[in-house]
Amino acid sequence: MIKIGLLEEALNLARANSLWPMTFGLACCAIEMMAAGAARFDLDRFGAGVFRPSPRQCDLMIVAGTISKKMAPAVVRLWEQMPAPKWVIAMGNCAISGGPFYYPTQYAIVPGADLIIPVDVYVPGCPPRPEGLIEGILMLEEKITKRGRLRKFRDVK
Amino acid sequence: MLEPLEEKTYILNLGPQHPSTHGVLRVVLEMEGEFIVKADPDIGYGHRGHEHMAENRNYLQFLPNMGRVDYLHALAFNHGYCMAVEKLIGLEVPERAEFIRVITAELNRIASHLLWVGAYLLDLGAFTPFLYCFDDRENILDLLDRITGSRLTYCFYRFGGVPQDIDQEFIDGCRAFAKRLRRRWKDYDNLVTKNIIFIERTKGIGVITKEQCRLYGLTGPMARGSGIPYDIRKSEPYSAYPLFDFEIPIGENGDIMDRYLVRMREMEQSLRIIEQALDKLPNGPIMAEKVPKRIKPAAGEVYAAVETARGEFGCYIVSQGDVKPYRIKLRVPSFANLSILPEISRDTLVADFVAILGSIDVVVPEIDR
Amino acid sequence: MLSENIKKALGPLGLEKVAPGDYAKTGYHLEVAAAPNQMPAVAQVMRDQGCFLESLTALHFREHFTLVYHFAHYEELCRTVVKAVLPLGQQAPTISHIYPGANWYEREVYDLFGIRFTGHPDLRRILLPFEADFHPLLKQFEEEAEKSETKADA
Amino acid sequence: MTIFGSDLFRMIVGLIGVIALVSVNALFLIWMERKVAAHMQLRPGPMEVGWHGSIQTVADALKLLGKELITPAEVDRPVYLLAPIVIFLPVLVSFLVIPFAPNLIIRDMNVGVLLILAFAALTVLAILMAGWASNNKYSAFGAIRSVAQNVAYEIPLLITVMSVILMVGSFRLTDIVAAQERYWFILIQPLAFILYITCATAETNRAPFDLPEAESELVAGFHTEYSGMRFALFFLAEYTNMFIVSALATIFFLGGWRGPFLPGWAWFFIKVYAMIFLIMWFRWTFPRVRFDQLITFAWKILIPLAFANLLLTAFLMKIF
Repeated sequence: MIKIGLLEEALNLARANSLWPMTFGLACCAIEMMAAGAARFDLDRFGAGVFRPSPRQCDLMIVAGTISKKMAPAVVRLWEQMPAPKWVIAMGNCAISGGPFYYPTQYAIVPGADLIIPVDVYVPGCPPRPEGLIEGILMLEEKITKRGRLRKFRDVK
Repeated sequence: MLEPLEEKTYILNLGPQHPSTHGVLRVVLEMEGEFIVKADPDIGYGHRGHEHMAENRNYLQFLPNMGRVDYLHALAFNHGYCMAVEKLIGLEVPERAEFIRVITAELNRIASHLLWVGAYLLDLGAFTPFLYCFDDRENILDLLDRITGSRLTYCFYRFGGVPQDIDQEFIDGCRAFAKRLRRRWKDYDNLVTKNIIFIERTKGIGVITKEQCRLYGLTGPMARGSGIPYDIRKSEPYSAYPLFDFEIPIGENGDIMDRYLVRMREMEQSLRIIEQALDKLPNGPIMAEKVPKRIKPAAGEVYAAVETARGEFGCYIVSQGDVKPYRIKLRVPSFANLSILPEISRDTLVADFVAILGSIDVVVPEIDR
Repeated sequence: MLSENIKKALGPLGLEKVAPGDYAKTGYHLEVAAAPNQMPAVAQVMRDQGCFLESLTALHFREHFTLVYHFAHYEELCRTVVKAVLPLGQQAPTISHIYPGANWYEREVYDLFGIRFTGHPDLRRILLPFEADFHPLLKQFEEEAEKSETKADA
Repeated sequence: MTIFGSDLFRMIVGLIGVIALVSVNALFLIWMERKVAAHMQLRPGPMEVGWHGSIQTVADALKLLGKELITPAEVDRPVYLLAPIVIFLPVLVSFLVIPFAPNLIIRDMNVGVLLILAFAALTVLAILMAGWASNNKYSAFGAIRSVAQNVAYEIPLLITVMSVILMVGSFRLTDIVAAQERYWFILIQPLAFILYITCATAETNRAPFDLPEAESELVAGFHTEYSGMRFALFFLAEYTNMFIVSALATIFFLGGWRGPFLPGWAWFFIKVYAMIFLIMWFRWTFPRVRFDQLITFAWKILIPLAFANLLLTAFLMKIF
């Protein structure tokens, strides 16, 4: 039993350090997602820079932008095409709650990615800065491994 | 297994999630072998109902939306909307504010073009220029971040001026950036413009004639690449643009290469405008004196156009004398620019199709609004 | 002058109104009012004059729609607005055979307002999902929604 | 003869060694690729997992091991499952005849060159199987392109190699290295070297010739539908293929294990990795060519040039 636990832990450690996101941008936040992968912020440092175009080879779906009602079935389908274990980051206010576009007579958008797929980490902002996305990914690592790199920053008083 | 093909053609579905559709565009391709018989773009995957929103908010509340219609050249959209509302309520903008608008909008234009160059090379399979462009772009974002407070979806202009003045550090930063970008041209030339594969992929592909431009209402680099010197900054001068000396680069053949070159040269012209504006920057207020607290224009309508990185953005506002606009129509450039896609992608290969689609420089949420 | 030429060319069509606009205030050089079924002829004139279709949209009023066509020119600064009043429930003739670019604009107007264009080659929804059963920019739609909104608030 | 000296023992030890080498090499190459790419692109690349991200690929491999294996509905099951294995076999076989050092060779065959080239052609079969069986149009595209591309590029590759073999007079790889005692063949066959590198890049489906998996056109090409370890096998095969073509380039043109001071195997690996670096450099610099340009380039430029080179070599051999 202990050995299986160890194996699980090693696997989780590997998973947390190799989160391959999908090339999947919906709107404004996608640009910041690209910026996070580009030279200055470089998601690749954390092993999360391998953007795979095919959902079959991804671990992480970054819902970057507003999900319109027309797009929602495609988002669900893409999520279903990803192999388990898989995670979702809702990036930006639109993916969290509809953001600035949600109001009572809004007809076109899905107010929140969590209405259609399970979301692990929410990164607020309109759009979040790349640093925010990186923190979101580190949070996700923390969630996967139950220990994290972020703690040392958070404990600083 | 694939079913045996009884018909000669078959359907290939490109998108809505596909690496080269820049977001959420979907194109249904009818193919014969690797050749495209018919391309049918299916837009609307980024439809957020901006125009419907406009009817439910007052003029000021709708302002932040403009940064989200076209997030790559957000400041031009800010500019167009502010201009339209200012015309509607008859507001004069102080000169210094106009200068600041021009400087920031041109910086934003360079950022947009840089992103296009990077993303376009990514479409063609070259990854490295993408990161080079982003590296340069970050410098602009730093500058704009300083005065606007955000990196991407700016909401910086107000009716009657700008809320924040620029300081010496920003001016120095702009000059340093201009110097840096000019040095980088050589890198781009060597890496991209003179690259034989790039030339082979872009010369003579996706040719648009002048007549086609007119029939489809193309604007911006798409029209200029075909040799039409149509640039709102010159042909319908607005803001402080008449005060500056700059050229409109145009192409000859209307192919992808020309559109690329037009955009590259436009960046140089934008640098020129920025430098002139910094030299001539007048002193004075940055906000009009009498800006009404509650904007309630008389019944009427107005159409104001600005030149964005993708072409003409026209803001058409109809007012019925209410605090809310009766109707706002956003004439977005990419909508018309994309509508020519079925025409020019007929009988091309998939690879060319990707190249043509990329050269249009679409921003899908802008098309869908 | 282009606007003079357009005026002259539009003369024989017997339009309701052809008048110079107040550019400083509205951004128009020429304001034209026409009946919807005169639109193909007007568009043909504009095309012959070398103008391009800048935008096409509609306004929804209580009794009628107004189709608004903006034309501009690449070389000369001359924006022409053509307005066509369309009673509710009627169809307008398409101009997409004259300006292919109008194809998508008309689809958009159909999508958002439910105005049908006769002779349009491919009148489908463009922005909303194909299965949508409403036209979002109709003002009635909004009133109903406001009612439901007040209900939701209460 | 003791059991330790027997051929069978040598084969078994060799195979184990090869499998170990293949996996370690692929892990290293993927890390190297990411680092090379990153440094060319003004960024650090993997940094946080191990020293400078050195165990990043181990984490990736472990993760891929733990991933769900999706078999989509309506695939051609047997072919779909077989393809990742088929792509891996020829790669292993090729290692048998590569001389890493004077005595470090598993099986010194007199048809070594032919064996490698023959088995390298099997790769395309696996890609075809994968693309066809996936029941996905993008995959089928990738597969069809791959076949056309490999047929087109195999020919100039073989002809180029022939001109070297003509000079040596043997298909044995060790003989070819031995023949370069005084000078490397790159000096007298520069055209052949350039042709070989071009064809080899195309053979291994690397950018600018990576059309079977052209990301911006075909999503992920022939392996669009493969997940987890099956996808990892394709990846592994790609990088091992790169190693093999680079090793062949080293043997044919760069004098194999020959070099001063260092032991033979060290020189061999240095040269191979230098070649691999060159191929990586291509990938991160060039845009992708179009498919018809690729084929035109092979049939109209590369093949005539390769033939001319071969004829010239034969002519000069006849004279001197």
